[in-house]
Amino acid sequence: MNTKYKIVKAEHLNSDTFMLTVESEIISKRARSGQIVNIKCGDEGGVLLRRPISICSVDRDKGTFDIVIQIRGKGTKILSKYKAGDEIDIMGPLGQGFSLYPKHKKIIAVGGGIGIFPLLQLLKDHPAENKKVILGFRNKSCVILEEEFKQACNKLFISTDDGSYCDKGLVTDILRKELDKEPADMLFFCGPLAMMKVGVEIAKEYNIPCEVSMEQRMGCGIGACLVCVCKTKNTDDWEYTQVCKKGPVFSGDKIIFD
Amino acid sequence: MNTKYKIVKAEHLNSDTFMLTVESEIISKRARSGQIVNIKCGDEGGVLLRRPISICSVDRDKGTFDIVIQIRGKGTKILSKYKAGDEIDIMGPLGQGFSLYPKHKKIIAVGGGIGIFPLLQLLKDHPAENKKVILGFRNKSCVILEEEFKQACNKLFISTDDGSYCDKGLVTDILRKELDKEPADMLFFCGPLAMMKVGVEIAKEYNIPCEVSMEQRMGCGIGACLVCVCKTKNTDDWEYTQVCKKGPVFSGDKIIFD
Amino acid sequence: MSNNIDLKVNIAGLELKNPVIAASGCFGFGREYSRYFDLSRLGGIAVKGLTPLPRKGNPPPRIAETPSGILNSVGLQNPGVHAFIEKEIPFLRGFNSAIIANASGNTIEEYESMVEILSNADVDAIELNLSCPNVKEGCLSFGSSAGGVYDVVSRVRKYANKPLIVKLTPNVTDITEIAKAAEDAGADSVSLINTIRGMAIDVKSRRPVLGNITGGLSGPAVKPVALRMVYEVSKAVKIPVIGMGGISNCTDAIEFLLAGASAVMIGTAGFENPMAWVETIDGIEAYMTANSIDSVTELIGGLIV
Amino acid sequence: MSNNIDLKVNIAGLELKNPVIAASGCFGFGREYSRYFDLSRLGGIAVKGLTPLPRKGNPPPRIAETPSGILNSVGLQNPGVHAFIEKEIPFLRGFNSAIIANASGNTIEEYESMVEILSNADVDAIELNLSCPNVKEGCLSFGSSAGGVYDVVSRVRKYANKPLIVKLTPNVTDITEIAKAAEDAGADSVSLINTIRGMAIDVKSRRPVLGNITGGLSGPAVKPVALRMVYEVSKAVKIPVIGMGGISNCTDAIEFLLAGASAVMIGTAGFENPMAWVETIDGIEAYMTANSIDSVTELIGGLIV
Ligand SMILES: Cc1cc2nc3c(=O)[nH]c(=O)nc-3n(C[C@H](O)[C@H](O)[C@H](O)COP(=O)(O)OP(=O)(O)OC[C@H]3O[C@@H](n4cnc5c(N)ncnc54)[C@H](O)[C@@H]3O)c2cc1C
Ligand SMILES: Cc1cc2nc3c(=O)[nH]c(=O)nc-3n(C[C@H](O)[C@H](O)[C@H](O)COP(=O)(O)OP(=O)(O)OC[C@H]3O[C@@H](n4cnc5c(N)ncnc54)[C@H](O)[C@@H]3O)c2cc1C
Ligand SMILES: Cc1cc2nc3c(=O)[nH]c(=O)nc-3n(C[C@H](O)[C@H](O)[C@H](O)COP(=O)(O)O)c2cc1C
Ligand SMILES: Cc1cc2nc3c(=O)[nH]c(=O)nc-3n(C[C@H](O)[C@H](O)[C@H](O)COP(=O)(O)O)c2cc1C
Ligand code: FES
Ligand code: FES
Repeated sequence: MNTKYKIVKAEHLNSDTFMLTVESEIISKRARSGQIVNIKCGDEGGVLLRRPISICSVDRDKGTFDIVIQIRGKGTKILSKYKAGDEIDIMGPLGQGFSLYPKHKKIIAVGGGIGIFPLLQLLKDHPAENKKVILGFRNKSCVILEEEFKQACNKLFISTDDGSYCDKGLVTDILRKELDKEPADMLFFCGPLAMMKVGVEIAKEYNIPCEVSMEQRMGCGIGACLVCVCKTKNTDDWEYTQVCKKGPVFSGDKIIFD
Repeated sequence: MNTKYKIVKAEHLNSDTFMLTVESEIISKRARSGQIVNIKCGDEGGVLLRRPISICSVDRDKGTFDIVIQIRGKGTKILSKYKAGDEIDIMGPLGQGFSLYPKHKKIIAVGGGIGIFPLLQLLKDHPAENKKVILGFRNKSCVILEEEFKQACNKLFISTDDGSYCDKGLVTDILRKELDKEPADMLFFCGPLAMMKVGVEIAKEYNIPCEVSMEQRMGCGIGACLVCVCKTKNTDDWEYTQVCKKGPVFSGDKIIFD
Repeated sequence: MSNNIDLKVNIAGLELKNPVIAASGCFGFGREYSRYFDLSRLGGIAVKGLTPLPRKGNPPPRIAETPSGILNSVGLQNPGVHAFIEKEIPFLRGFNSAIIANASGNTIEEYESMVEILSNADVDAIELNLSCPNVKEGCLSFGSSAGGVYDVVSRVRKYANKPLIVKLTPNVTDITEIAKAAEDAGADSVSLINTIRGMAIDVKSRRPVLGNITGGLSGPAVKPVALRMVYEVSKAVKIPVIGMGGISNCTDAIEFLLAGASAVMIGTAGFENPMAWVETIDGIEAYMTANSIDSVTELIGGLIV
Repeated sequence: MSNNIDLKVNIAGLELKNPVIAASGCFGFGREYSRYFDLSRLGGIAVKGLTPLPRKGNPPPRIAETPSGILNSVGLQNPGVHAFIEKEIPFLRGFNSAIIANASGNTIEEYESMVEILSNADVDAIELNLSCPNVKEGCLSFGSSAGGVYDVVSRVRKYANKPLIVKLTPNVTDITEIAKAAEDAGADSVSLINTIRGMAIDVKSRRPVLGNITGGLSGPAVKPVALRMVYEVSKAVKIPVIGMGGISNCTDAIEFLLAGASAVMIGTAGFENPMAWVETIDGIEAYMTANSIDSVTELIGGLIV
């Protein structure tokens, strides 16, 4: 199976975040929002594992998709050196994406940090009439993709940890305020575990279904090695479930945050 | 200590051999013919060790030196990707070079394969009046640096294993013929072990001093780890001697070829 | 490629169409990789480690990357041997590739029962895992002494009606002693190495990276150690040896065959390259063609020393 | 950097100005690296392994590169302890860095005599090498059993008038047992790990790459194994532990300190980067500054589990 694709654009969004646009008829056709791709970094310094990255945006006509990557360690550092024209080795799309139910007329997507990326295509694809999105960033210089999100939703809220841009404070506080103003049919969360945990609690409180996108270090990326698990409920017990295959998107009430 | 230098030229000489011209005031000033440099390849695929490469030619005015590298395995493959303008990490010059005695009026240098490279600067630097060089290549397509060698000596002999260019046969046979015609004061050998062994025997037979340049896999490249040894004679016994520090050039009668 | 090239190997009566087997724990029950290539290409498939009852496994994170290697601490998460027999064997039998059931237990009795159950199931061989470093009971504690291995293997032997492969741990002073104990107790083959116990620390949080603190090292980093052990064990025992540990490509696989392995398993390499198994098989065939070797068995133990 | 930062560590009475030591066998007697940096920067220098008489060592090739690691089979080539005392100590004393004499022998008597000789020589500590995998007699055969280690260490103990560090092999089932035997027998400190036995094969020639067939694996590849062993041993013994195995930079070094090492040694990394030792020292200092840590001793064993 071919896993080699061409990068048609490589662009830095800020000092430590960059976007790659990759040409792939097959991935862009199949990709559902919330799904991931698993990228080979090259084996500089003996880096073996692929890195899981969310599909941020898809252009199904052009047959391309965008991923946005924040430099964290060795692997993402290597990926940041890719240039337009380079070949990149990508497995995907993998895993389960967000649920797009027509009955959900009003949705709110909440994202923080690198968790904002998969929400862009979610907003583009979701059939809801009213789409709000709440994005949290560390500070002003971290704010990216603002225009793209604005275009993809009805209302965009931004908060920064230090208040250096827009609101100061937690995305979940903004969510609460919005829900107090106007109910929603579905909530989506993607970001730090602590944020998603509070998010799921709020959803429960307001009795709204929700989905969360989980993160976990991965091995195979396709469900075969059982290293990428998170704790989930089953009928009368709990189990460890593969984030790569059964997730990364899970129903909020499935996850055991402990 | 700084070990980073700039590549000013990178050129392919044939399908698997390339030349790098490196800018370094300090190395080009200090380098003696026969000495080596130890080059970091980068750690793609977990390649740790530097690779020892002979100094092929030095331009002391410009402050640059040339190395010629044949692609053999992982390390040399990585090195082959370097381009002009890139930075390269080089330790050197290291080891002992060839002896340049004014009393040696007539010299013959014999090289085979990658062993021809250090002979170029030897011929340029040697004060002898009469310099002959005998180079062996696998076949016609392997013949490189012919013009450069021609300029640096009085007489150039080339042989190929298959006779596809110039003479067919062994460089040591040509050496024997030349010595039968005209004596020499000093012989230099660099190439496959088998060739150098025969070379040293011939030198003994004709009672001419000689030097050989040895090869061995290296660790530190500076004499500290004792991995790069070859067998040498000492007063009434033998010992293992570091090729990187006490060599690569040794007096022919010091080496035990067994 | 040429039809004259014979890739078949025989492991104590178990005939494999080629010497390349998917290593246990890295290949699930084959389903996921069946989208990437035809599983019938493989000599065999060693399935995820099975236990009598389902096991939850260890808390995440379960993987850490290390230079040219990975640490894992999965801890034998599996649906239990009965679910395997019901749901996975029928799927795997859809392919023409040997099924090797990898079996673990907490006690000798559990090992006995596993071998009995699997002897009555439609699998081609049983690989007794006496070497998982990620579980507290059983396994490694039996596997790290010659006496322990002898006890377990001699006790389960009578229940086994198919080739019994004993998987050895490298975390021992002298692996040849352990291999000999397995042979003496009636093992038909030994497979090695399982992972080497290791650890990773995150200096930012000052915590271990793995939820289980320690894990098992695999991947190219361990290859030199695995190769040495396969070489030593092949000389020490008469039963066939299955080699693994860091094999990523055909060159690596051929090194293990030359060192004395009758077949090889590949695990970690598949994470980076899902075609690693197939490319290794093709590569061995190409090497044989280039070197005029008719049967892969000529390579086994062919090291010139 | 700030003067408030204290890098000093104490290994059983041996005070080191910082916890970074050059590992034995990778640093010769310091001469070669003295052209690259001021040897006084180092906490200590463990010199090339010494024996009573000069040793020729093993036939070449003595090194093979493996993924993120190297195999070596030098086999203790050295000029003998007397030549070391005469020619090398005066040179090394020109620097302000602890001298650690690494000592081996073929028999217990040779170990005794080495310790006696070195106790009368101007060195700061003795590192008893019970772990060289590349020699036929002595060393590893003593070092791979708790009984063997106990015997040698208790016999040499009475001759040692300076800190006695026992260097352990990782090629054992349970390194904590070996460490405890060393402690019980009177060792002042243990250092670990020496190399892991391994092998490399050249598929073109179908021969082992090393002249000695097998060798010892070192470098980043072994780091996870070394770190795990240092963690386990630090918990098992009360004497200070010196950690090594694959340390290439300050992050690696800090991991070993957190795991419980009181000091670290660096060997293989210097081959790629002759400034590895100095950069590691500077990096530890920078990490301490960034994390407001005044004394490096606060890091030792600071892992949060
Ligand atoms: C489902 C999923 C979707 C993701 N989507 C994106 C995305 O769209 N954009 C993006 O920039 N990043 C995304 N990530 C995170 C990304 O995979 C990690 O940042 C990356 O693997 C780190 O690799 P590294 O080599 O740079 O870091 P490493 O050197 O491996 O580690 C650096 C730090 O990153 C953290 N880390 C390492 N691996 C993972 C991992 N698999 N998951 C989470 N944290 C990790 C560790 O805590 C470590 O401290 C996603 C992760 C998952 C699991
Ligand atoms: C003193 C000296 C001077 C040298 N000068 C030159 C030169 O000017 N130009 C040039 O192209 N090459 C030169 N070499 C050889 C060069 O160092 C090796 O070809 C190179 O190290 C191979 O690295 P690799 O990663 O490509 O191969 P690897 O993947 O490491 O191995 C490929 C093959 O190369 C051989 N090899 C590996 N390391 C060495 C080594 N250190 N010495 C010899 N053979 C080795 C092995 O037999 C192996 O089969 C010199 C070597 C020495 C010791
Ligand atoms: C994620 C993971 C899970 C594993 N699970 C098992 C297992 O269940 N049973 C077993 O015998 N070995 C297991 N192993 C060990 C492998 O089968 C193999 O022995 C080891 O990884 C070395 O081979 P490799 O380097 O090719 O991966 C596992 C290895 C990994 C990486
Ligand atoms: C070339 C070489 C020679 C070595 N010689 C010795 C030695 O003489 N005595 C000893 O105790 N250890 C010796 N060692 C082991 C190292 O001191 C160290 O324990 C091991 O290499 C792990 O550390 P590293 O990964 O930082 O190299 C040697 C290692 C190498 C690579
Ligand atoms: S990464 Fe292998 S199962 Fe998810
Ligand atoms: S390479 Fe270390 S002594 Fe020569």
